[in-house]
Amino acid sequence: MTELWEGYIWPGAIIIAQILAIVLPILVAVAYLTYAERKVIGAMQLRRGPNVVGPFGLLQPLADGAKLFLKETVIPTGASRAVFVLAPMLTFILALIGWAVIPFNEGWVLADINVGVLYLFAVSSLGVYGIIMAGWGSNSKYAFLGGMRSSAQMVSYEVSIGLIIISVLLTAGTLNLSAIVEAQREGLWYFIPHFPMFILFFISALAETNRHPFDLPEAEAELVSGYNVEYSSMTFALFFLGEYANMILMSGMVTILFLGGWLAPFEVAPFTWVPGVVWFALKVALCLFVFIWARAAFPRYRYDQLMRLGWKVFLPFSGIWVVLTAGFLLFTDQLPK
Amino acid sequence: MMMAVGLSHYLTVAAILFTLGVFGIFLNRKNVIIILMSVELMLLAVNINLVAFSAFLGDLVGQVFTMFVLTVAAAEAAIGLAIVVVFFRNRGSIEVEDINQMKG
Amino acid sequence: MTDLPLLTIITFLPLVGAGFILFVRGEEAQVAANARNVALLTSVATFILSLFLWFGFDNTTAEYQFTEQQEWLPAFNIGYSMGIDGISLFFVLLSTFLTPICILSSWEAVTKRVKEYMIAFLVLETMMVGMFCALDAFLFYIFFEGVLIPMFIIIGVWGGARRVYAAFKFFLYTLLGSVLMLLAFLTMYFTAGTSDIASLMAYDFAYGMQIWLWLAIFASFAVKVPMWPVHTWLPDAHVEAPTAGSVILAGVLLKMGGYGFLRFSVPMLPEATEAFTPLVYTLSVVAIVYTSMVALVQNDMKKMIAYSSVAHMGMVTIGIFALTQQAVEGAIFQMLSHGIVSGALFLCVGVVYDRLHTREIARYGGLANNMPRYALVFMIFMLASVGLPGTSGFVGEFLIILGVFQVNTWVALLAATGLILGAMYMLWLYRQVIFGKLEKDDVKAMLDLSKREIAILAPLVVLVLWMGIYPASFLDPMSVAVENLITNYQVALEAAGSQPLAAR
Amino acid sequence: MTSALNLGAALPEIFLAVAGMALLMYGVFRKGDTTTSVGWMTVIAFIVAAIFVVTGETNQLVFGGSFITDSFSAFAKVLILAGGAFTLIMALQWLKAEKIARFEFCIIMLFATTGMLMMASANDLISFYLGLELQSLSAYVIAAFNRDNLRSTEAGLKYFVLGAVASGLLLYGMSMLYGFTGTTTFAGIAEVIGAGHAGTGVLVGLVFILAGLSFKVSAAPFHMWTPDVYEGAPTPVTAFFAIAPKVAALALMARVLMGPFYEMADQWQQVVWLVAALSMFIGGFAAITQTNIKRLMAYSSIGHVGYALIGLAVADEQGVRGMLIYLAIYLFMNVGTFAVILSMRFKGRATEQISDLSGLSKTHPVMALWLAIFMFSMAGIPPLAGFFGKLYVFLAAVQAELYGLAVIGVLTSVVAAFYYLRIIKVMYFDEPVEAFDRPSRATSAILGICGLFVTLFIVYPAPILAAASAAAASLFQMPG
Amino acid sequence: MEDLLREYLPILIFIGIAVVVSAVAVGASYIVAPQHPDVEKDSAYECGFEAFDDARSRFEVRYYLVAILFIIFDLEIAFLFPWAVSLGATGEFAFWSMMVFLGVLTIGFIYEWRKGALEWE
Repeated sequence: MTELWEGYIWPGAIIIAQILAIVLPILVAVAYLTYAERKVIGAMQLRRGPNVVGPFGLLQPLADGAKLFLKETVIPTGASRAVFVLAPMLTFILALIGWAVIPFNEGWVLADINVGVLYLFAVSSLGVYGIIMAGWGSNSKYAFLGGMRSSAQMVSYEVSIGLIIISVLLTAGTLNLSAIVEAQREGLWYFIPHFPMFILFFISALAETNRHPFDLPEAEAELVSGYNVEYSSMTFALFFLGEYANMILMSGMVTILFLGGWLAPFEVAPFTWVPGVVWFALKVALCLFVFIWARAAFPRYRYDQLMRLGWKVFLPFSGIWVVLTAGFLLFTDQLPK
Repeated sequence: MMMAVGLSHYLTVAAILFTLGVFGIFLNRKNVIIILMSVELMLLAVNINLVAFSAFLGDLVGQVFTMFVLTVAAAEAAIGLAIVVVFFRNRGSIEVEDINQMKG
Repeated sequence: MTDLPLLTIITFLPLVGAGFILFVRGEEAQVAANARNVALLTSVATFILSLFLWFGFDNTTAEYQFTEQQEWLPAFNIGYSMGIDGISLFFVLLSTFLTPICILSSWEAVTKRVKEYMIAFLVLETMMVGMFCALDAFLFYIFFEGVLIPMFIIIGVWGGARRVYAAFKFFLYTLLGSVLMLLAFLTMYFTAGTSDIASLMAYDFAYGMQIWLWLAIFASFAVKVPMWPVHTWLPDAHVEAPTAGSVILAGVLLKMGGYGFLRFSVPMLPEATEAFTPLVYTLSVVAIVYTSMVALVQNDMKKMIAYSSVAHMGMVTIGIFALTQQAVEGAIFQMLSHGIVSGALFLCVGVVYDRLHTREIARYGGLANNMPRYALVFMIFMLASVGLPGTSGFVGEFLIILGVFQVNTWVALLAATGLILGAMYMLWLYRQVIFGKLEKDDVKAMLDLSKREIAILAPLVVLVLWMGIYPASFLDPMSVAVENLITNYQVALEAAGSQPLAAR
Repeated sequence: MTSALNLGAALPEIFLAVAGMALLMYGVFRKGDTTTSVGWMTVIAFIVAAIFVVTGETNQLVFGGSFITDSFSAFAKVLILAGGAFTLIMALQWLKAEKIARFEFCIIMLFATTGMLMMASANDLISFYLGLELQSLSAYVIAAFNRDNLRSTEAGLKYFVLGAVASGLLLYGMSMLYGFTGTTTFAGIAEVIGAGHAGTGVLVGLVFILAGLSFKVSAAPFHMWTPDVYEGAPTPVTAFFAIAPKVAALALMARVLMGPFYEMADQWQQVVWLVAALSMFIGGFAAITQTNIKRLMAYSSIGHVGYALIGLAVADEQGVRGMLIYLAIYLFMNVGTFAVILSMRFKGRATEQISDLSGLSKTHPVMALWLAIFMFSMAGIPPLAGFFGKLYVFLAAVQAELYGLAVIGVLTSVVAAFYYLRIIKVMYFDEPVEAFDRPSRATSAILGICGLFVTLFIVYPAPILAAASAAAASLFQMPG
Repeated sequence: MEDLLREYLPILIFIGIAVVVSAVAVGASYIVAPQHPDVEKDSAYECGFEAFDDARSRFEVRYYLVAILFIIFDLEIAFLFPWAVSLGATGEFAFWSMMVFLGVLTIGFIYEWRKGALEWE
């Protein structure tokens, strides 16, 4: 009995508690990211943004959530019901489970697996399925076209993201995310030596999450919101949540890979007093700000420009960078052993 | 309580997958894409086999082999899809029973 | 002798001629004329060369003469080896003799694709001569099978109405038999370690193996001879082939079977030969009686002669397997005689066919009136075929029956009935065609033999009479070889008999 | 291990791969139609590779023992390269006439050939698989090369689907083999089996591998795809399929069976026996009713593979030698035959019906003569080369006392002779319909070369016999 | 084996929880919210028209092309991952091997580029 308790139930409970400790903040963060987005863009466009519900409109996300939750779930007649319903769930699930390997602070990680990068890469690759299922399952032309476009786009940028990560891996010599962060403690944060890759990665992250200026798939005017045009209520909410959770996840990746994760910018007194998790959150917030800023600042790309950028600029450039990095590190004997 | 997962389990799974793949090809009367997927299933079974053996033998060659199989499988899928597409353009269908131009 | 590789020259000279014709270009008529001339020239030259074989032949030995050795398939110890003995000498001569006659006989009969026709005949001649000269089993086989190609083309392209059927039947029947023989050769090659015919003859094969080998080889030669019941390709092939093709078929190709028995079955597999002799007797007797009767009811001239060939060859096989000096000599003689006579008969049919374009016996009649020379020539050949004393046919058949009589009376008797039946249908044929009233207008209009036809038939007549009146000039060269063959056969049998039965 | 990397031994393959890439770049950067120039350069590449093969060092093990060069591989490679070069030369004209000339064709042929060369040299399951797949994948593409033609794409699809299944079977067998022997190198497997540790797993692996390879050589009962693919694929591609891949796959089969599995010969011998017999049987009987000459050639090739497999069923040096000689002769007969088939076009339109050959002996006497010679040769009639091909395999079979197989072989060869004769009959006995267009000069030249080879092989067979003997011998002296 | 499972167990549980959360969200909304389906509401959106035909018809072949290109490059990356991590241990030989591999890939890439496979429109 004690064995059962000690061996299974207690550790299980701890794990579940840890997971909830990750999931709930993220959901809250997602909710307030939408709020922040509207506020920030409002400010940039000299508007006020949400300000009615609650003080400063702080309860607006909750109100939106409640509204979506209480609306009717419309499933189109011609749709493949199972696929249609599963698609948003899949998107949402994938956006969440990526967090399992993200280290928030030294040792603050749910599963410290040694192939963390690979795991993240795999999870983000799977994201395409949610979209393509939505496009296909809706059985509507707009949704279908949007789904196709979106998946082609994600897939294209997936490749450059992969190549960019390789450069980081070469320098860090490990696939473990915590170790990558630790590797940056010794030398420079990677956004300095790999500055071009940092930029490329960020732009690819925009494309990967279908964010502006690469939000072609859900261009409201042309494709009436793309693959999720047929969705309503909670199914729509899950897409929405998933997308924003993905944004945060991507920002987390940028932080870990290029911005030194939970590390303080300088290893000196005032900075080291601040706990690592705060540094991490700050860096993520910074990235998210840029995400939002990009939305307000740039016009939307044309689809052909988008694809060309991915295949003809990012891919060759990141490929060359990989070769240069590898060659440089090898011949200057700086490779991590 | 917890059953140890051994080599034979992996092999059994692989064998089942392989058989499913083979049957998927020969019993499937509908869609060529399903055949392509069945082929992938077969290759998956092979990969499971190889990796299981590799782990069991403590020999890395099996995993190297798996990498090659993966690569080739990707190329195969790419070429297969391309051929299916050109066939579809000519025939307007990819149903298995429509692949019937030549007989005798 | 000189160092000149005479046999090789004789064998491949026609091929050179064929190659020459191949490159003849120009107008069609011109090409045809050139092809004819070259072909005739080549074949006559070949014949003349082959006469040197006869002149230079040493009658007193059973050894192979004019032998040649050349490395060929080194890894397998299979050589290019040629040579002749008393048995094969006359077959070579027969081949070289009949070819120019065939070419001459097709001078006007063949008008389309003359070039190809002449090439086919010359290639055919190479194959035939080579086959009779080969002293290596594989070399033999190659020539033996190679004959099929030109013959198939000759029947198929220049043949009659059902030529396609006949050509296929001919080809496939013969091929089926010979592939089995190939396996037998291979087995013998590995058992004895050589494919040299002389060495194979000296090798003592185990009894059990002999049986199988004999059957496999028999399959090939029996089809070729042909023996009942695998003779059915022959009437078709003879009937559909052009005249010259029939002549070669009957004159030489059938002899390949008999020659094969003498070269392979008997000397190499004596015990099996002994064991299977009753079978051969039975089949031959059936052939003689049955096909003679079939011949009786034919109304197509060529078909009748074709069936008569089967019957005559039945006599030959009986003679070969009787294995006495007279019988074997008779068989060989009969083959030569039949080669000339049946060839001549087909030529005779060809003569009237060229004029009336039918071979139906009933369409003719009374030719003695307007074609007296033809009637005479035809009569000589007809009588030779029947076996009248003074013609070549008599000597062969007489010797065979004499020889067989010493071994098996009943077989001799039954074979003799074949002679009677043969006389019946041949005489009937002669009466129908030559005698009777000359009624039909188109038959009336037929002209007698032309000079060219006389030139073709005259040597045949001479030869038939020569062989009938003075057979010794043909029998002498072969007697030592035959004697040797029979002695070896007896010795082998005795050796086998003296072994304990368990060793078999 | 890395320091012992001797790339020189793999020079032909490396050269071809590099040449392929270079030509790809040339073709894609050069303006205008580059098919002809790329085609001829590919042919030159084949020739250069063949020179490398002939002059290169033999008895080398490279890439950690996974790649071997010996006389056996050299023999097979020269055949493969010759087959590739011949078919490519003939293809150029044909593609142009059919308006599907794209330079990629040559490149794909080149890569397929490279794959085959790898197969001939494979000495490890991985290199085996990679070579095979490089060949197969290229083959799927060129089968569907006429992409606007339904039959061509269907051929590609069928070939692909069934080929993929075969690869799957093969791989499954390989995985079993790896698991139960613990190694992928042929030498290692041979050691394990030789030590008597061959369990059921190894046997299962062997059966799967044999099945996969039988598919690749289109031996019955894995031949179902052959007629359809041969019929549908563009004719030069059919010619290519009928020759080079078979040589490569049979060479590979020989190496696998005579190498790692030699100790288990008594177990696989029966399987090969059966496959050979079935192939000869189907090749003989199923072809009789065909009216499309490409389909006929498909069945004919099945039959020929059956004969070549006799050599393997024998499981000794003689057998392998027989098989190699057979393949060498088969190559020339087939190239020649396809040279004629490729010339079958009326006023620029290609035709594939046997009946269209009617009276060819009058309209194109030379072409008809050669085709007749090829047909007689394929039927195995002496004195043509085809007879010697059969002679040597039967020789081996009889020596090994496989009388049953030999008898089946000769009997089916008579059946097969029937349909070869039928073609001759159509050409020579039937009346002409319409004259074909004049064949291109290159095709005529190839026709002549093959015809002369088939006719004159009898005169001086020693070089090929000697080469085949050396090749077979080298297969049986396992290098360390 | 045991350690490996222990390491990945949290991820498994995480996935389970994520599934539960999303399912509960959708399911609860479905139960709580009023459901009044009708034909017009449930028809696919097509700019105010009835749907002309099935949406799952042919589409631009380029999407396939992108998919195929993706497969190939993604695999390349799968090879690069282990290479990148272990380059320090494997050294120059591994470097040049990968350069050859990338070179071959680059040739293919250039070909695609020239052939216009990367153009859209």
